[in-house]
Amino acid sequence: MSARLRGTLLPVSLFLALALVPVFAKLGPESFILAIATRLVILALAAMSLDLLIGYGGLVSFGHAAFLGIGAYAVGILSSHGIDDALLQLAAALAGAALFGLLTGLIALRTEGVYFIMITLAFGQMLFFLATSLAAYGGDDGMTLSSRSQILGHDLLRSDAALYGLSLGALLLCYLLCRRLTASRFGRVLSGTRENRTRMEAIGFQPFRFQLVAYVMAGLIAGLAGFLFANQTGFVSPATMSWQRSGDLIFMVVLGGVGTLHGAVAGAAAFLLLEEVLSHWTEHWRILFGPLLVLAVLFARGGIAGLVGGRRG
Amino acid sequence: MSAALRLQGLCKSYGALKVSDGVDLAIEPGEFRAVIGPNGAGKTTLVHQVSGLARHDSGRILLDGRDIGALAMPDRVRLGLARSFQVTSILPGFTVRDNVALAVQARSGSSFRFWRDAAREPELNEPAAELLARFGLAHRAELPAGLLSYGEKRQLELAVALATRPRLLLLDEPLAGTSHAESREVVERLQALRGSLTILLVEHDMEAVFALADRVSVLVYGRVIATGTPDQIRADPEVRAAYLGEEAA
Amino acid sequence: MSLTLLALQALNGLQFGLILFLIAAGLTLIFGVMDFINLAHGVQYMVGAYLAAWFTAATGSFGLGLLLAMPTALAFGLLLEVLIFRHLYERSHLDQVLATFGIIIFLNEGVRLLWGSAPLSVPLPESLSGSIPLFGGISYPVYRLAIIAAGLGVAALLYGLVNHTRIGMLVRAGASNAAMVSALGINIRLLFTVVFGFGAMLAGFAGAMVAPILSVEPGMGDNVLILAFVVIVIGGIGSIRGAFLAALLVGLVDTLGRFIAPTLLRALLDPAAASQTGRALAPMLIYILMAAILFARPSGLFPVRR
Amino acid sequence: MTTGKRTLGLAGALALVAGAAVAQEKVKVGIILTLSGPSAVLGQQARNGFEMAVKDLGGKLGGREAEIVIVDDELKPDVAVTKVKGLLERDKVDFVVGPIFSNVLGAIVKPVTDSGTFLISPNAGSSALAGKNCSPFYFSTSYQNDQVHQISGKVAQDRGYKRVYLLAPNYQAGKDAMAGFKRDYKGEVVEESYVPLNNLDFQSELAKIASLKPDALFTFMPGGMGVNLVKQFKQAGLTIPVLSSFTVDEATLPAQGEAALGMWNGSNWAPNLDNPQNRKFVDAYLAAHNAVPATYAFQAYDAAMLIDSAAKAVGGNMANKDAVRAALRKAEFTSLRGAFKFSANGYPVQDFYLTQVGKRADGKLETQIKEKIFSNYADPYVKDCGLAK
Repeated sequence: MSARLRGTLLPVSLFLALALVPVFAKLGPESFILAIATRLVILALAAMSLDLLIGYGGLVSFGHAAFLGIGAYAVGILSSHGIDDALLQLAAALAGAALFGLLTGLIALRTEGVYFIMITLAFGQMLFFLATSLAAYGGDDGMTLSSRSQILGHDLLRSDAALYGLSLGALLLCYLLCRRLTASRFGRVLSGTRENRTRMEAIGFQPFRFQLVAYVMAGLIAGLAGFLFANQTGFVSPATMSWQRSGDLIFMVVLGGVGTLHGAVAGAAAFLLLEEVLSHWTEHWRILFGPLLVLAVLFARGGIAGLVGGRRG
Repeated sequence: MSAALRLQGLCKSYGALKVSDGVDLAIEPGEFRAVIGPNGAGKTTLVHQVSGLARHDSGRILLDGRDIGALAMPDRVRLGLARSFQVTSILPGFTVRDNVALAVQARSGSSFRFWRDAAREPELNEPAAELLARFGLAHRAELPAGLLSYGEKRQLELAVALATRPRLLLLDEPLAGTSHAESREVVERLQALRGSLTILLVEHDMEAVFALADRVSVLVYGRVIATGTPDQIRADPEVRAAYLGEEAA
Repeated sequence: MSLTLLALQALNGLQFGLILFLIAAGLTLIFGVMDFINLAHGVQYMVGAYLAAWFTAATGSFGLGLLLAMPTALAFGLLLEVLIFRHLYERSHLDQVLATFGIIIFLNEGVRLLWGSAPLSVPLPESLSGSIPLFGGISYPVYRLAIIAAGLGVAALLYGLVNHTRIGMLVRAGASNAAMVSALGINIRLLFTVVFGFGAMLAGFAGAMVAPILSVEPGMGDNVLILAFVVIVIGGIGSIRGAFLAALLVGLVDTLGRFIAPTLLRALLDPAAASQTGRALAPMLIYILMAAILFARPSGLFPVRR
Repeated sequence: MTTGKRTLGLAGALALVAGAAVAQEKVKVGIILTLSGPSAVLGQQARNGFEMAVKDLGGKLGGREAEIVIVDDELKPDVAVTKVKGLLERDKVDFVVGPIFSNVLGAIVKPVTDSGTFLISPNAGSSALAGKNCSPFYFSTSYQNDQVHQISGKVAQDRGYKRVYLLAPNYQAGKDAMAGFKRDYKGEVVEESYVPLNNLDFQSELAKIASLKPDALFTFMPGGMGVNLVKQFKQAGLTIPVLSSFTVDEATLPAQGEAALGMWNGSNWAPNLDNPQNRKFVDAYLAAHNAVPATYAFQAYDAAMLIDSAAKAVGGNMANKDAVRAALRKAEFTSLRGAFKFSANGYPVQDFYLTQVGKRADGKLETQIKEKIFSNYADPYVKDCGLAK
């Protein structure tokens, strides 16, 4: 099989499998299967946006869940004020994510490497503690949404299948967008900076601007994921943006294979399904889960995408 | 006539060590100038300061009469300055073509384009292909640059520097570490460039320096002690004492 | 009252900072010398606490428990190094993060299987329990003073080791340029193992020291790990001196900030709003501190590697 | 136990084909508790309590075979939502019992009650669910949170404490605790001190307490935080009375040790509550787990008994939701706390006690009832609840 074919095999089969989920869900406990699959797709979306940063920009953000939280809180806060319209909520989610990304990016991108990791963690934690202090919106306990977002006044998302469809559509759209983005002029500057920043400066690029735009874009996608996340759980709380969640997202990216985009989807799927299956099997599932991660690192270089083949050239 | 590059009283020190101690230098447009000097004379630091990778403490750097001392490296590059590095600096994961195409991109149009596949843009690929052909790398175009031989990497670095269409090219020991055959090839390329742009070459290889340079400046302990044609420099007793003498001994 | 209270809180901050330093010292060396991100450093702290609890229960003496916990924590650290970490030094930071995260998950669950979910109790040694009067009619627990003394002692010891011994010289050289050290023909593997074991033991020591005052429970290392990372990043990775100052800074800012922030805000806002804002602000303080320091000095206070 | 029970695909399809009759064969209960992380011990107590009840009932609920599916909410609200959907959709449970923490409760209450399944909380009891957000599908075998804190406030008031220092973690339940305390306490609050959630070191607050010299300390410090606070409180040499809720209980006493002796606690139950069923329960729990049960265990035990009584009343016909609800409302079972009935909002009307940490004959620590503070106390939020009596 040619490398190119192998490279497209994984993403195509991944998306095909995800597209078939609603069909199979009809055979079993439909809404439960859809709930798991929707959660998977949404976290995959967030992880993929993080891969844009890690895999292409070399920017390991340890505060990415903050964007997820912003998207979720946009839904929660607006809905608690009686604004249920999906478009308004989405607009608020994206605007909030963009603003937060711009402000924190301007500061965080002054640093590099592990210092970047930690400063993004710091911003994530600040937002986390801010959310816990929002007494009007449930503080630590968070708040339950009265209903899912309305689309043009219709409760279209009430059906689990519709929400899943919307989430999967968003994932596919963002995936294709990111594919284009990474191959574009912009994407090449971004990857070039990851490989050799000095070289890029020496041919006249100012990496900071490109990294900032990428950081904001990844934030926007994660904000979108947050919007969907709130609709899926019907609940918004600071836990959405805990540092553990940011960590989970990094692990999904690494597990799936850094710098492949679809790897993040595979990583999210592996991470969540493993957790689901193992935790169903034994209460002490973590005793197995931990070593599995270690083994994955030691023996599966390049993550799942690397195993299946077709690493980026 | 204004110089293409003029350095006035350039000073820089690392702690107590003065690496540039009032360097004055003027290079005419189209001139091929070499800077030689013993190890630790501050040659590479000089290139760093001119290119903007390192900041000078005092003095002025004038590119075509304009003071660029306060500008960051990318801004100086935009004004027509390009450089190579002593330790090869390329993008190892990118193909050879993309290394050059990216440099072409830096000079042609906006890079804030998010949609079109850059690998299929003729306006990037064609100039890149032309440069690769000039540097004998056409057959390597699809290879990841990290897999090139050492000499090829040095050629690639020259191609990348030229792809930004500079008016002033700074070369930091382009022959360092090359084999005899490789170094001859590089010298040939440089020979071909003579006159088409202003070049500042820092180099240890005397044979190459004297073959290529219009004029040679000698840097010792951060100071320019002599400037002249290769013949004048060869004959300068001070230079011989301070520098060539040691080398010959 | 306010001044004595302030002094007491400073003492608390100092004690908290010193505990953080014990953990951060190993972390910054491991990171600095080996360029290895060890998330599992926090569980070494937990393991130290559990070992101290276990040995104390078995021997009936905290002193003996501490004495036995030290070499066991060292041995455990070395075991992990040989079995797993050694295979990760050459790998990317992300691989290291994932693998060491796996170890955290495993060990947290492991201690839960062995000792149960309920927190364990370690009784204070009789000689160190109780408080002694300090100044202004306020007393301070003896054991806390013992922690401060132990922390300062270890800091002095480390300072001597790093600055005045051959191995310390190698460690410093390794932190600024690892390739050079191995080029000198030093057995870098052995150096790594020594540094690793030592770091693990320090973290274990910190865990054992806090066992009598804090609850010994699964996952106790996770939040501490984050704080330790904050410390080494503020201090500059690889710098013991930086870790020491940053640990004290974080300890003091966190403790005093919680105490002073509402009081200061009360001057600006009405009491209810001040207390509300103060509460929201207090847990953010160290993160604000870190962001501000990194903004001004992107490589921390004492950058080692250039 | 059937943790790993999977009734995916085929069974689900069968149930659809065969209609309700097949699904009624067993009584299915989904249990969602925090079983991992630092707070797992609370969930384990509840699980043990529930399992003991089912064992005492011969593995049956209401005479039907009991099928129990236990899941771990990991103390993450969004994880809990997915897990609870699994219980509802995949396992098609008739009852959900859980959770321990109120933030998890807030996340799962809507999916469970919206699906027409009964949710029985064995611990968490938020005021919103007692008042305007009450649901005909929600019952609690515990209490409304405020009530427990109110005990301490009442005691402080009755004992004539002039100055009290309040200490709680900085989150919603902590703020509720302080509000609950202040409901009956009219003296001076010298300081309302909030510490970050999962705070480890209380030295700073203890120093403040020492300098302010209040008459008493009221605190709400659940789990590991309570362990730290109690140990450090004693080490600091403080001797003022400590009134508390969820700070000294049988789940944390083993770790707190003698430092907790004499501390006060508000509760609806204690291991030494003197009635035959409770004596039997405590002895059996001790025998099985070598630990003294805490309220989590007792309330889960009662939850199982409640389900048993309802299942019995409807003859196992779980499909008739109204009948099940009516049966649950009646609460015709012998509670470990003695008399038991529900208020209109699904919360118990019960007695509350002041308890104190003391030593048992076997040397273990437990909370012991000292005084009854409230009799047949229904929480006041019921007036905001639209459900008819």
